[in-house]
Amino acid sequence: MTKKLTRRQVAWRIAQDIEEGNYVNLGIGQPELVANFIPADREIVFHSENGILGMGPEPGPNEVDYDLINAGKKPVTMLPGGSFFHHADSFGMIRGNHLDICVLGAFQVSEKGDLANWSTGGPDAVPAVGGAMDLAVGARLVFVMTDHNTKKGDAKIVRKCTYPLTGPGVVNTIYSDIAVIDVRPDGLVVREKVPGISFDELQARTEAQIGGRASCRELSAPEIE
Amino acid sequence: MTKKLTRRQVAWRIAQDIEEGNYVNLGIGQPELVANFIPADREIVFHSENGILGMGPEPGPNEVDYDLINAGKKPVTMLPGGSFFHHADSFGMIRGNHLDICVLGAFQVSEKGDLANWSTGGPDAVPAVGGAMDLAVGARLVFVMTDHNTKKGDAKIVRKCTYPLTGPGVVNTIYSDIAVIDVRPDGLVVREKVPGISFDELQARTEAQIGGRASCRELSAPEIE
Amino acid sequence: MINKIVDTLQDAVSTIEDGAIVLISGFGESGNPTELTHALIDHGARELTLVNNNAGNGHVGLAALLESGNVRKMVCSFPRSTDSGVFDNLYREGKIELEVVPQGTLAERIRAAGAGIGGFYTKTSIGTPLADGKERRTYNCEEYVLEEPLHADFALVKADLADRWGNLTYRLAARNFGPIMCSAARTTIVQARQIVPLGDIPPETVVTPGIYVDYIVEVTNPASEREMIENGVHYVSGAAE
Amino acid sequence: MINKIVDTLQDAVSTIEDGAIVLISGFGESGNPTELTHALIDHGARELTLVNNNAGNGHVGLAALLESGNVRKMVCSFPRSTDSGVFDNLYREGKIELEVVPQGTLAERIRAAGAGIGGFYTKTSIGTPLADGKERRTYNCEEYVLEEPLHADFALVKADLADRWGNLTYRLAARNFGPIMCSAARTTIVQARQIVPLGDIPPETVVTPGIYVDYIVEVTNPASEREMIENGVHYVSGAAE
Repeated sequence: MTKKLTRRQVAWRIAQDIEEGNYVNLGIGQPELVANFIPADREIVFHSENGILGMGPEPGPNEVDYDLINAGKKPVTMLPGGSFFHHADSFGMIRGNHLDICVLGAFQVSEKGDLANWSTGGPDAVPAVGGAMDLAVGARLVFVMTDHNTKKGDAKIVRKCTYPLTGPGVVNTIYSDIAVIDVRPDGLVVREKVPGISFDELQARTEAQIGGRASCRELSAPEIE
Repeated sequence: MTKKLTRRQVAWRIAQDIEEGNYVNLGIGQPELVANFIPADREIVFHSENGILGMGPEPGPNEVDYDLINAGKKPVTMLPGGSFFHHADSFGMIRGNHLDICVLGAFQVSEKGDLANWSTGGPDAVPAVGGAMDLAVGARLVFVMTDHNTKKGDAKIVRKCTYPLTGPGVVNTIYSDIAVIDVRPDGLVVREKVPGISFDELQARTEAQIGGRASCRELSAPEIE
Repeated sequence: MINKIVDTLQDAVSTIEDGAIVLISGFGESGNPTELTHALIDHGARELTLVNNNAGNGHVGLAALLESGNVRKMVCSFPRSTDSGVFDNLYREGKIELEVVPQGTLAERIRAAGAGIGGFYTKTSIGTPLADGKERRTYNCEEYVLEEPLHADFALVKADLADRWGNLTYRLAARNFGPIMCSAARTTIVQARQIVPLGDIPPETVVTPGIYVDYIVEVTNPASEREMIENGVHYVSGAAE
Repeated sequence: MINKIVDTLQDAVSTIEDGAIVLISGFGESGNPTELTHALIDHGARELTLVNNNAGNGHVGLAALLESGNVRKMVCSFPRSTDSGVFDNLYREGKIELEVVPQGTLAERIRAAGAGIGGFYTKTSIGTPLADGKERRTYNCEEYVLEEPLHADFALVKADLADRWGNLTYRLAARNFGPIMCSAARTTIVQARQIVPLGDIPPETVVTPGIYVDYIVEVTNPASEREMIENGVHYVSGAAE
């Protein structure tokens, strides 16, 4: 039986690949979970697009201050050593390749690392892009956190994105609920997959061609409530 | 007899045209004298390229701090309300048309308001431009403070600059030791001239064509030691 | 004596004319000049173009200004939110024009306007529909798109401390768009939580130098848009109903 | 634990390699990282390209580095000064290459490198020989010239306070080129007057966020170049004679 990871387990898995001293931006929504699973011995500096370095955990109920929110507009706290700066400086930091890692959600990722995560192209949708395009081109490493398939079972890891792109060739690693897949110059390579799913089954759930059959390891995460 | 102004009197004359609340950059050298003659009832904010707004007078002997210098690298003081910023912000302020006035020296000014003040084009000279080109294009009004003629008697207010330009069409008003001349779309217009020099004599000392014969007023300044 | 302080919100916004391009500071609900925005609704200037990261929430502040019918065009990076119905409806009914700009490009275009830059190249949006029709340039083997400065007639900005010269500081992350918007507008109008004597803000900690500021009005206890929305406030010109 | 503090000036500059492009902060004698510059002379990296507003004074700091013979090219806005004989002689003898850049363009090119901008348009230098051969563009009926970012391998910067994350403040007008140079170099090396515990610098008053800084060394009583020059100091590798 396929033992797919919960979202919190995917967040845990991503957190293991964030190294001591990294400057990290966590996209709005699911990627924010990653902050909860950084190993205790690693000091990480979290960036938020609205002009913060050194964000700490969620505030307690009496500490909430709506002048101190993250890009997702949720209240946060500051660690000692944090700093504030204006929006042009914040995106200079992003575009100028100073962030080590950003973790983003995705509608689709292509075999070339193209990312589509801002628009499904619907004629009625109000277009909204935010900082995703800047993060996609700016961060040294772009990690994608996503379910492997849509609720309807469609592939999200595709040959070619059908949705409008956020950025071409920007993704480095895809962390799904069943696999960790690196985007390499010669294509997608499965680094890890969950037990109970064969490589062929994984390929069947992935529209893009995947490699790494021989070398891929087991993807596992601790039980997280 | 021509009663030409001393440099300090020219500085005084320029100071009279600086209005309450103006943001002003004084070029290195002679233009710095202008700060001494601002009427006492006017509050002016002085800018320095190296990242200062709100410079005050020269420090007393015990107040000198070489971390607080102006663009001419001379020690200055700060007025209450002053601020520091970095070089990119300082020149953004200049280029972005936020300064009301800058006062610059000149080798030559043309009848179109072209300014040449950074290089005499000599083959042996070490080229050096500093912030002059930014100030010339950035300040809303560019005042030139200059002797009317060179020591050899050559015209400095010319038909066409022969020295390399600092900026084309940038000068608004020329304050010389014998006249105040505005650069207008239709040419140079003498606003004031010192007593004892006829308009024809002034024209003879000015290579460029000058107008304003009928309307020009007397240029005078108080005695200044 | 330089004195940029004005007594009332009404005085502060009184020169905003029909057709103006107006920058409005804030991100989420930090740094929003809600009181100035409401004063602009009362003032009644029409056919405005607004620039903000978002497009308002509930029926207060920016959303109320949209709802007033006085806005022709919205320039922003992310108009959608959980409570952006006012904008959504105007947009779907074709009653407002929308220019979506990536957030960093929006910030840099505003900064460029303030800093006298006549355009800049960014990698952001290359390969996406938002780069369509724009000039490109290859630098260092990578493709960049040309973006133009975003000049404005007015900026409405919320600050923390201010002095009579217009020097400003900001609280925490409420700084966001304030400093660059102050620099990019022909006329900058600021609501500050507290006006302090000249010299009280140390020169090393001034965030916005006064040169960028034209009018300051003190709003000691600025409203929380969140609380107003939770209380069902609909701001309508002249009266909160 | 993040700790960017190193014990010695020698450690701080030890990775600077031959051929490196090195930004050096300072204007006049405010903000010069004199001790780091002397350490670079001792370190002995050759064929350097240096970027500073000026080209050194006397025979100390930047001038001493030029005099060491290890500099291939100088990028600056104003190489001349009353005491810039070292550079003047090298230049007249054809022993050093010079790129003169208007001061604001120099600052903006450094800022662009740090901020991921692939070029920008400025009016500065239009109509002058310094715009010769450069791409142009008309924006809003005015002509602009294209300038490219100025990326560097290293920055040597003098700060006032620093913490172990690399957050920095600067004294008075010594801020000048520091913040933008920190952002534009692959590796940024800072000498700070005082290293303080993390959290001692309030987050609103940090001028350079630590993300831009790699190494910090404490130099409690930095030398005054002026005093050294007045005392006739010639800095030579390994010994001040």
